[in-house]
Amino acid sequence: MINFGYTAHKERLIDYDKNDKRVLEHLKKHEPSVLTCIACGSCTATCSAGQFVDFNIRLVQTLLRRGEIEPLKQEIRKCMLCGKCILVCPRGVNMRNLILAIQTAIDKLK
Amino acid sequence: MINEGKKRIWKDYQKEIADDRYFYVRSCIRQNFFPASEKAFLRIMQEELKKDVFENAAHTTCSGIGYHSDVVPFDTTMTVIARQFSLMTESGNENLVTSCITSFGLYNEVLETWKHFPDVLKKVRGYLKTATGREFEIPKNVAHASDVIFRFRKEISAIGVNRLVHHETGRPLKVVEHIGCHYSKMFPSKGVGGAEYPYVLVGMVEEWGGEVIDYPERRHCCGFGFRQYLVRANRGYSLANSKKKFESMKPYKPDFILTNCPGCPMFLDRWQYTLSEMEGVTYGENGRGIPVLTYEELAGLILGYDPWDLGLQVHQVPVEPLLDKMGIQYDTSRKFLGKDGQDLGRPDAPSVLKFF
Amino acid sequence: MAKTVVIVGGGVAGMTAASRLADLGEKVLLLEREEEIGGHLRNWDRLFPNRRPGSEVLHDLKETLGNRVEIRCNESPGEIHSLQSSFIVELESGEKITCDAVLMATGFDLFDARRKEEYGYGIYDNVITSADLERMLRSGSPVTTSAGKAPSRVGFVHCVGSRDEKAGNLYCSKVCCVTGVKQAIEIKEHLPGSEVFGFYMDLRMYDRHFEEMYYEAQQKWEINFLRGRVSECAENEDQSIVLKIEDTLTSRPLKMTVDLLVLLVGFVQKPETVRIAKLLGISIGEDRFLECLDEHTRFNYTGKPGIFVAGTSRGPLTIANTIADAGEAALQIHNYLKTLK
Amino acid sequence: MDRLYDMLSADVRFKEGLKACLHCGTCTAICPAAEFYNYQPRKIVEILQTKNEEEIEALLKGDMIWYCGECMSCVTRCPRGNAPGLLITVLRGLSQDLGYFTESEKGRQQLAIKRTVGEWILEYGYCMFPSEVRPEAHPEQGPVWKWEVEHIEEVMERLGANYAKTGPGILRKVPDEDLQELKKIFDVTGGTRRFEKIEACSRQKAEEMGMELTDSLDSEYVHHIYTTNDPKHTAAE
Repeated sequence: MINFGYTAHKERLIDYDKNDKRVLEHLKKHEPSVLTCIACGSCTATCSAGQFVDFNIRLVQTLLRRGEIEPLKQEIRKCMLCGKCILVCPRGVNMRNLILAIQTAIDKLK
Repeated sequence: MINEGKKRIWKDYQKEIADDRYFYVRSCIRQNFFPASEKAFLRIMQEELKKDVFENAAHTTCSGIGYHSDVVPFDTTMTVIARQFSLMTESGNENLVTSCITSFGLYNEVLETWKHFPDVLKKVRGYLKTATGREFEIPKNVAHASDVIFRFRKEISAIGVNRLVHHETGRPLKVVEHIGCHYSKMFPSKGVGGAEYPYVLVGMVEEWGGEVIDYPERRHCCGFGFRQYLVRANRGYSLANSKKKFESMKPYKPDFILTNCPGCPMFLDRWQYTLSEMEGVTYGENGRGIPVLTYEELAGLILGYDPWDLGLQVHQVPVEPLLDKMGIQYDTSRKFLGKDGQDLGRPDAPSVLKFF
Repeated sequence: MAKTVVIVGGGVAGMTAASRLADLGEKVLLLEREEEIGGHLRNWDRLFPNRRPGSEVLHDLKETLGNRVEIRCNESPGEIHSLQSSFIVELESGEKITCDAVLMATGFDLFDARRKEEYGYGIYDNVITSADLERMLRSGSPVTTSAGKAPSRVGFVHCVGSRDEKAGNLYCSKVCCVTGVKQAIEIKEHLPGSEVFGFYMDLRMYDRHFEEMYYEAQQKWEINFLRGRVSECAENEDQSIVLKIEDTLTSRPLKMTVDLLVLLVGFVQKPETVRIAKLLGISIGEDRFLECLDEHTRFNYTGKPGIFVAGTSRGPLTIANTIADAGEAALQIHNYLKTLK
Repeated sequence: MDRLYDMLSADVRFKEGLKACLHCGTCTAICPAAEFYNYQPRKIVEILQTKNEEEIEALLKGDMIWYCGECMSCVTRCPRGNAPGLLITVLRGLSQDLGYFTESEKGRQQLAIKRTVGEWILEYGYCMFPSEVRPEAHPEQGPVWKWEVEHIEEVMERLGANYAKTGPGILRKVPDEDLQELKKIFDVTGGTRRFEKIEACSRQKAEEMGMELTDSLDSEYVHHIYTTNDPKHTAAE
């Protein structure tokens, strides 16, 4: 094999067909409010953890829905579970419970 | 796929292509990597079609690769292009035909800029005058060399001796066409067939008996990306884009890839070799690659030119499987000989990609 | 032959205005190009937001109209000549009708989706428009792919031909968002096992019950909305459609395969309306819709005495808005006619 | 100092390329660079639209503007007539003219391009020449290219070129008087000035980084910028 000094870059795109939607399916049953997010960003705006670290709690929703499980695992770790997001959500999404349920689902579906 | 729908779009994008008396400007990449294609273009135009094609020794690069890798400013590139126009004007010509797609795109971009910003044109006239004392006229017609071959595809077919069909089974050969991004993505009306379903190569393939395959990543760039190939650290980008195309076209089992851009055939050819050495993958039949042709090489094969006169020996992905399907005779022992039959040795065989 | 008012177009606006004018005792001639009155409503299965059958509304409109006005189908004006304070409408059949006022209720055309070449309508078998889907739903036959199979994944592309300078239409067509949500729900009603996606830039759920329907679509029907304009479609070997968007909420490109892709086509002005407008010397906006004298207070006036406008020939409107607009136009025409007496 | 936004706006390509973005993502959706770099053309337009000087300066000094491949696929699709690819050309130009390009890893690569393609244009009248595409620097060109270069005159003769000779034809020697005209165009139009700027800024940067930079392509600094590729640019393995 020849050393070319580089390799083909990895794709950054979301290949939806190949992604794992099992966690989402689990969540639809255990925290059905997951369905109603409109990506308004109210949660991110008020997020306690987001003030200190690079954390966008709105993205947790989005990654979950796209089946992007690896980045999702990284993101949920950053949540402080303070629950402020629940107070501001205009669509009644229980983000705090959602994050706990995601962790449970990931552990269960491993 | 509903072919009628494409035909309707093709009808909307008819462009004027001059009939004769072309001022020809060459391509840097093609002269380096596919020199015989330019040779074939002139042979087809002058000997077969009896057209006047003028070339001037004084013309240079349009500086396009320098411009698109951003080391050459726009003013400089516009003035270099103005100088090419000046040589055209000086030789009494008004129909410009470019061998290069980057050039073709740039000539169009520059002409559009001048149309919208007459002050810029005035400035460039001043630059050229100061630098060289030259003046110029704007060409009446700008075409890419593939437009010209497209225009005469029926004439070529009429005098051709080979067809794009399997010589034993009569099956139309399956062709993947790849259009250079700068052909019509910026100005859809400047390309035959527009930007989404360009017809320039499809028209040739259909006329010459083949069948075009429309695969999902057809419109995607080959990945040249100028600076993305020119600097080694970035080449993974270039490679990844071609790889994406190969993986998308592979299930359709194309007999070959047809291109109209200088860089694309080189990359689509070389990256197949690179991927074979790097990842052990090949995209053609039985450990071979998918042959990649320029439109002049293809026209030359249709006209019965010797494959080694067309420069098919300098492809890293061997084209012999295609020649065999078309029933074209070739002399393997002469593949790597010099002009007068001198022995030049032969290239090393790649370790994965089947070569000999 | 003398008539008080000639209404050009027998769709929702034309039918409504004709009824109201008849209520007010005016003598009306209603011209309809097609063989039947009803306009686009004839082709629509169910209506947003409550998903009642369109035929009910059409029936209501027709019943209100009764036979109080003269209706000519398969007929449209060739020439219209302005006199001192009246008009001569020359029909294509050659007949000449004198009237005191003309109401332009010419409606709209759906955007020709073939013009968004990158979506492949008319090229890829499984790319259809919202109107095609409506026809499928109206026929009562199951929703299928071109191969006759039930689609397991369906996508809806918002803003096709709207909010698009390349298509020559910078404006929003207003009703496609809600139509898309309605149709997405209908797909789920027909095919509960399917996955349904909407690709949008903004969901403009501006009217009463619209936002609630969007909520229902998400919560009850589990319809997925992805924020990103579809950039390109291509056909796979099995004739499914692979589409590319930017998932703008993650800022990453996204690729997805769907079995059926529905293009939510917007409103465009009819070329015929532009021709008549030029004939009458009434102004046309940059968006080619008819201009009115004042968008807030005098929206049925064209600026040319005796020539009025109602409905979607002056811009995208819902059915309910069209009916309100046409009613107002009838009243304004009635008031105008009084000034002539 | 002039505002950066005004300097960008002075370029006709900027006027052509920046209308009003509605963040629909049609550009990023099909952008080859967005797929293989941590990059979105939409972000470029978003930043420019803010006219925020600090953000524009960060853009000019950062890696982001160097990811684009200038394929212009974005131009075909934008529903608002923006041309992110064209804006990139203006940003890259200004980044070099202000000497900001050496602040980023990808920007520093401009020296390698100037010293190859840039200089070949003036030396040969072509953007490249076979003797410069050295097989050892371009293993991806494969054994056939290596064979070609080893027998360049014979192979070019076989293929019908007029290799390095006078008169018209393929890879002919471009006459000296024409090369001089090309050089004068570069002098008059700012091409030479850009080359000099790239050299001067790179020398300064090399000194800062404690690397050797001579006129040779084999200098430590050139080698460094030609081969360094931080994993932050791309998706994780």
